[in-house]
Amino acid sequence: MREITYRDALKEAMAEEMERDPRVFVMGEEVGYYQGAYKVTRGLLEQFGPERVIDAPIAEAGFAGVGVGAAMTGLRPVIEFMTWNFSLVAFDQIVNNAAKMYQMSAGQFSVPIVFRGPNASARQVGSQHSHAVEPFYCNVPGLHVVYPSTPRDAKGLLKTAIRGSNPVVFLEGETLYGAKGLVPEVAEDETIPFGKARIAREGKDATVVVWGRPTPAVLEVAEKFAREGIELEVIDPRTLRPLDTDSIVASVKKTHRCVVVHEHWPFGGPGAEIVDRVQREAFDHLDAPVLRATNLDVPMPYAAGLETQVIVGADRIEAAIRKVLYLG
Amino acid sequence: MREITYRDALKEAMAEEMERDPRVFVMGEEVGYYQGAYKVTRGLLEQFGPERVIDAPIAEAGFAGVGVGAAMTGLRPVIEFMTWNFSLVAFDQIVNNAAKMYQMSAGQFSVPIVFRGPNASARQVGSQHSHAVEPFYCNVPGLHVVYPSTPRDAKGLLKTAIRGSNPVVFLEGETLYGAKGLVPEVAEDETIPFGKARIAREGKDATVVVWGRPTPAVLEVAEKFAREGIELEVIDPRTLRPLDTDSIVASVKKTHRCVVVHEHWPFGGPGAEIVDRVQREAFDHLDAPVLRATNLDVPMPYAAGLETQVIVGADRIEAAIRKVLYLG
Amino acid sequence: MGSLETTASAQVPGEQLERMYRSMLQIRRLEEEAARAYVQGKIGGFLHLYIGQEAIAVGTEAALRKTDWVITTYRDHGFALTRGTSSRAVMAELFGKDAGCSRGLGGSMHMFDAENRFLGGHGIVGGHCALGSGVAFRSKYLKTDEVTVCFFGDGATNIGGFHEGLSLAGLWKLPIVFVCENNLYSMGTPLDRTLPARDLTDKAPGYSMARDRFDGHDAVVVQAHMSEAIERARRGEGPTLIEILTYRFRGHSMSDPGKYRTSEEVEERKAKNDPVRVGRERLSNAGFSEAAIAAIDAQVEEEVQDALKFADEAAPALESSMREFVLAGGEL
Amino acid sequence: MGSLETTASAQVPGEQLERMYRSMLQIRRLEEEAARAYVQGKIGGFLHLYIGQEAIAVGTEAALRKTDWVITTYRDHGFALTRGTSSRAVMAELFGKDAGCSRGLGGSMHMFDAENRFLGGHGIVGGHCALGSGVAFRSKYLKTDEVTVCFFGDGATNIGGFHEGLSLAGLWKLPIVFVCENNLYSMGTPLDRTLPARDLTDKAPGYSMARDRFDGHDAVVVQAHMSEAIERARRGEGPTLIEILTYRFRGHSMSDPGKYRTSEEVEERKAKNDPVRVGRERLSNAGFSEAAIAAIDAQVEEEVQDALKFADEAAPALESSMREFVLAGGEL
Ligand SMILES: Cc1ncc(C[n+]2csc(CCOP(=O)(O)OP(=O)(O)O)c2C)c(N)n1
Ligand SMILES: Cc1ncc(C[n+]2csc(CCOP(=O)(O)OP(=O)(O)O)c2C)c(N)n1
Ligand SMILES: [Mg+2]
Ligand SMILES: [Mg+2]
Repeated sequence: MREITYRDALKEAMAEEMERDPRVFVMGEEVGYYQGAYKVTRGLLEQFGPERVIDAPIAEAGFAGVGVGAAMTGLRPVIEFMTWNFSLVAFDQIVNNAAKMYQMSAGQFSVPIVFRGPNASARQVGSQHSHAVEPFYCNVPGLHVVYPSTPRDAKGLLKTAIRGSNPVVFLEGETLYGAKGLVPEVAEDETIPFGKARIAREGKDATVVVWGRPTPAVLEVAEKFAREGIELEVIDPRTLRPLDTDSIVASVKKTHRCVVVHEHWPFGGPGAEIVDRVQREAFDHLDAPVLRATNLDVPMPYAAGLETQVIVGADRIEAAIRKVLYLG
Repeated sequence: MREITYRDALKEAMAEEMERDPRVFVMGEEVGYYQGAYKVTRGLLEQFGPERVIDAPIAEAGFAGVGVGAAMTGLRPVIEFMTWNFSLVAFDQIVNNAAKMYQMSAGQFSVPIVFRGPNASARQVGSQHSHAVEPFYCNVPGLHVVYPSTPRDAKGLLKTAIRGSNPVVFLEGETLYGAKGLVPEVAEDETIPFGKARIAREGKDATVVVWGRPTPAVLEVAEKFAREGIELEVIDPRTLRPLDTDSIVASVKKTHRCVVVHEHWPFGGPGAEIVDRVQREAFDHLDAPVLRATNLDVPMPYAAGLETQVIVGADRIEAAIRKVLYLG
Repeated sequence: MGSLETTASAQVPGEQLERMYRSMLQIRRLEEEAARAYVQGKIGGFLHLYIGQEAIAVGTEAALRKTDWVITTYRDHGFALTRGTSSRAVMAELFGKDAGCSRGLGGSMHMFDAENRFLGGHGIVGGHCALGSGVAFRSKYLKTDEVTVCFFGDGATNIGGFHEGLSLAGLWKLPIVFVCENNLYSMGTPLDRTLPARDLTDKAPGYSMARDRFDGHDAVVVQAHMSEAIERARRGEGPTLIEILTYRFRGHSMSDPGKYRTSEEVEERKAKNDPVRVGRERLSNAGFSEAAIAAIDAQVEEEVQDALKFADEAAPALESSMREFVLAGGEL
Repeated sequence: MGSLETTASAQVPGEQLERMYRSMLQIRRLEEEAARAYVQGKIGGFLHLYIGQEAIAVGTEAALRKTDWVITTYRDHGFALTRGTSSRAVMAELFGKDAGCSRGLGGSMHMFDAENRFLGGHGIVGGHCALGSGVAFRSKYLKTDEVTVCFFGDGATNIGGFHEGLSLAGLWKLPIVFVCENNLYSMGTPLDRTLPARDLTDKAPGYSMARDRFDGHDAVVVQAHMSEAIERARRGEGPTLIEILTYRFRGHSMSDPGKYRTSEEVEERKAKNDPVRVGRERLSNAGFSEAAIAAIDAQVEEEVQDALKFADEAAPALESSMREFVLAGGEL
C-alpha cells in the first residue's frame, strides 16, 4: 500500500486499464494537451498518444454519443465530462441510448462505456455549476451509478467500471481530488465489485449512510460522538446503483437507528430510496424514523457564506444523528 | 358542471387563459396546423392565429429556451413537448435556465412558463418513448411539478400554472386524454391551487397515494376492497412539487398504513420521497412499513404482453395493499 | 448530374437491376401487409412506413460492403431488410414476437441486426447522428476501411443531435456519410416551415464537409451518388452531407390522417416517382420479359406471405428477455 | 471592409471616442483589480476576465439603444458595465455582497441587470443562445423594434444550444444578432482543434442568415459593423451571424496557467491589438491632449478604487435572498 491522492488513483486506474486493453480510450474536453481541467488525466496523452487520449470540442451530447456508438461496436470509451453539470446537455444520450441500447436490441449491442467527472459543488462556482446529479441517473435501469469517497475505492471501482460490459455513471468529488489515502500496489490490480458497501466505521448506536463528499465530515462527527461514548456505524455504499441494501439493513437491524447524509437536493434520489428500503426491510427494528441530512433545497448561491450553509456539513449531520438518538 | 374529456379540459384551460391574457402563447411541434399530435391544442390556431399558436421545428432545447427567454422578458409561454420523452434533449434548459434564473438573478428575471405534454407510457411505443419523467424534475428546486388525473384537475391546475410566476412541469397522462369527467362551467373560472391534495376516496383502513395514469386502477381496486369491507383512503397529491405532505400524513395517522402507487421507475423519485416523509412524520402511527406498487425496473419493451407486465396495474396494487394490511 | 445518371444506368448489370427491384418490392409488399396487420390490431404502437422511399435504402445497399455500417431513425424497416434481416424476423418484430430481430423488445422503431451491421432503429430525432459518428470513430480507431452511413429526415436538421454528430465527424474527418431523406414533411409540417436554409446542403461548408443533392426515386441513381460519397469516406477523405429528395406515399405513421397535404399531391408523386415502378421499368428496358418480372413478383409475394404467417404463429416475446437484457453480464 | 473602417472613424465625434475609451479603461482597470482581489481570496469560484476583448462590448453598446437587449456567457463583466451596471455593483457581486448586481447569488458568471436590459451572465456553453432568440421572439411578438445581441465564444459553435438558437432565429427571422467573440481558444484548445470550418461564418447560409467577420480591437470599427447588423435586425430583415476576431490577454479563468500558448504570442497580441491603447490613440488623433486623457484615466481610477472599497465594506449576501428568490411569489 502507498499513499496517493484520489486524483492520481483515478489516473492510475485509467492508465492501467489502457495498458491492459487497447480498446480503452479517453475522450473529453481538455483531457489531452491541457492534462485535464482538474488534472485527472495528467500524463495520459504522453503515455498513450493523441489517438487514445482525445480532446473533444464542447459538444457533450456529441462526444457522449460518439462514445456510445464506439462502445456498441466494440471499443471501451472513458468519456470525461469536465464536470457532471455539463452532462445535462447530454442527458438524452445517457438515458435513452447508453442505458437502453442493450435491452432495446435484445442483447445485440452492449454499451461498455464509462462517463466520469467531478460531481456536485466545488467552491463558489454558483448555480449552474454545482449539481449533484445522482438523483437523475440512479432512477434509470440499465445504468450503474458509482461515487467513491476514498482513493482506494476510486481506483478499484474505476477499474471495475472500465472492465465491465455496461454503461457506468462514475461520479467523483471535486473537493476530494486532493485527498490522500492508502491504495494497493499497482501489481495487485485491485478491482472493487459494484453493489458492495464499505463499512467505513463500525459502531452499534446508529447507522449513518453516506457517500462522496460528505463522507469525511461524517467520520469527523463520528469521532466527536465517540468521545461522548456513542459509536456510530458509517456505511459508504460506494455504488448507488446497484445499491447494497443488505449491508445497510443488516447494520440498521443492529443499531436500530439510521441517518442518510447526502449532498444532492432532498427531493427523491438515492437519499429517499435508501430511507424507503430501510423502513421497508427493517421496519420492526427501527427505534426512530430514518432521517436525512442534506444540502438545502435551493439553487446554489455564489457567496461563500451562503454556499457553506447550503452544503451539508457537520452541524446538520450532528443534529440529525442526535435526533435519531433522541438526544434532543 | 358538464362532462368533458381530459383533453378538452386542457384545451379549455389554454383557450381561456389566452383570452384573458394576450401575453400567453402556445408553442410546440405540430400544435398549430396539425392541431396537436394528441389533439390537445385542437382549434387554438383558428381561434388565436399563427402569431400565438406557433408550430416549432424539431428542436426541443431550442424552443424550450426560446420560451424561457420570452418568459424572462414578460411573455407567458405554454411550451408543448409532443411527449415528455423529448424533454430529455431540453433537460439543461429546464433545469439550468428555467428553474434557476429567478434565484440566480436575485429576483430580477422570473420565468413564468409552462412546459406541458403527455408523460409516461402510451401503448407499445417502446423503450425511448415511455418515460415517466417525474423523478428527474421533482428533484429540482425552482420548478413546480404537476400531474393531474382528472379532467377537472387538468383544467384547474393548468390555469393556475399559466397564471403563476414560476416554471411549471405539467405532466399529462397520454392514456387519460380520452377520459371524461365533470368540469365546472367556463364562467366559474375555477383554478386549483398547487400543493393541495385531493381525497379521491375516503376510507379508514389504509391510505393509497397515487397520481396520474394509475389513479383509475387504484380506484377500481378500492371498489373491490370495499366489497370485502375494507375501506381505502385514496389521495391524489395532484402537484408533486410542492407536495401536500400534511394531507398524506393526516390520512396515514388515521389509517396507520400506506401504499404509494406510481408509474415511474422505482429508484427514488416522488415515490420514495413520499415514503420518506410518511415514515418521518407518522412514524409512531404506522402499523406496517410503507410499501410501493410501481412499474418494473426495466426499459419499456415493445411487445404488448410484456408492456402490460411492466406497467403498474391492479395486480401489484392489490398485492401491496394486502401486504400492508397483513392480509397475506 | 445528368451524366452521372446515364453512366450509372449504362453500367448496371441485369442481375443487379433484378436484385434492386426485388428488394424494393420486398419492402413495399412487406409494409403493405404490415399496415393491414396494424389495422387488425396485430401490430401496435407507432408504425412508420417507408413506402415511396425504397430506392434510397436499396440504392445505398448496392453501394455498400457487408462490413460497412448503417444506422437510421424509427423509419427503419427498409434498412433492416436491405442489410439482410429476413422478412420473417422483421415481421415477427412488428408482431412483438421472440423471433423478431429485436426479440419483440424493440418493435417497429427499434429494429437491430448486429450480424448484418445494422445499428437500428432510433426513436429520438437526431440522437443517433452522434452514434453514427461513434461507429465511424471506431472504424478509424481500429484502422479498418469500414464506412458508416447515417440516415435521418428533413425534420432532424434543426436539432442539436444532428449538429453535434456532424460537427465531430467533420472535425475528425470520420469515415461516414450523412444522408438526409428529404421527404418534404416532418410529420405534418412542410419543409418551408422548418428549415431556414433553402438547400439543406448549404450546411455542409459549416461542417467542412463535401456535399451532394439529388433525386432519390431511382435506385440506380442512388447507388451511383452514394458510391461516390462512400468511397470518398473509405479513402479517408472525410464525410459527406447528402440530401436526397424523396416522398413518402403514406402518412407519417399509421396514426396520421395526413390532412396537411392533398391527395392530388400524393397521387401525382406516386404517378411520377414510384421507386418500385421505376425499378420495374429498368428491368423491362434491360430486356427482362413480363414473365420473368412476374416470377420475381411471385417470389416476393410468397416470401411476404410466409413472413406474415410465420409472425402470426410465432411465440410471443419472453419476459426473460425483457429482464435479462437490462444489464450485460459479467462485470459484477 | 477597409472603406467601412475609414468611414466609421471619420464620422465619430470626440465625445463618443472619449466615452469609448473611458468605458474600455473602466473594464480593464476593474478587472485588473478583481484579479488582485481574487488572489487575495476576496473573490472565489471562477473568474473569467474580458481583458483584451473590451472593444467588442464597448463598440456594440455604442451601436445599441437602451431598449435593446444583451445576453452573453460567463465572461460577462464587460457587458454588465457597458450596459450601465455600476462599477460598485459589479465589484460587489464579485465579492459576494448583497449590493452586487445579483445580490451575491450569481457571482462573476451570473451578473444580471434587468433595468439595463442585461440578461446575464450564463454558465452553460451555448445554452443562452436560445434564450437570446426567445427575447428576440418577445420583441417581435410585442411588435416593438427592440434588437437582441447574443455573444458567445468560438468554443460554443459545435454545441447543440448554439445550433438550435440560431436555427430558430433564422427560420423565424427574429430581430437578433449573434456574435462569436473568436479569441482563438476555448480554454486550452486552439481553434483548429475545435472548429471544422475555416471561417465560422460559413455556417451562416445554413441558417439563412446574413454574415460578417472582422477584427475587433478597435471599438470604432466594432460599432460600425455592429450598427449595420443591428439595424438590419431592427428593420425586420432577420438575424446576422458575426465573427469578431479578438484575443484574451489573460488565462481562460484565474485558475488557468495558460501553458497552451507562448508568452511571445500573448505579448505580440498585446503590443499589436490592445483595445485600450487603440482607444487612447484615437483620442490623441482626435486632438485630445495628454492632460485631458490623464484626467479621464484618473476619473476611471477613482471609480474603480471606490468600487473596490465599496465592495470590500459592503454587507454580505443575505440568506433570505437565497431562499426567497427560489420561487416568485403570488401563484399558490
Ligand atoms: C427529439 C424528438 N422530438 C420529437 C419527436 C417526435 N417525432 C417523431 S418523427 C417526427 C417527425 C420527423 O420528421 P423527419 O425528420 O422529416 O423524418 P420523416 O418522419 O419524414 O422520415 C417527430 C416530430 C421525436 N421522435 N424526437
Ligand atoms: C456545456 C458546457 N461544457 C463545458 C463547459 C466548460 N467550459 C466553460 S468555458 C469553456 C471554454 C469556452 O470557450 P469559448 O466558447 O471559446 O469562450 P471563451 O471562454 O474563449 O470566451 C468550457 C469548456 C461549460 N461551461 N458548458
Ligand atoms: Mg421528413
Ligand atoms: Mg474562445
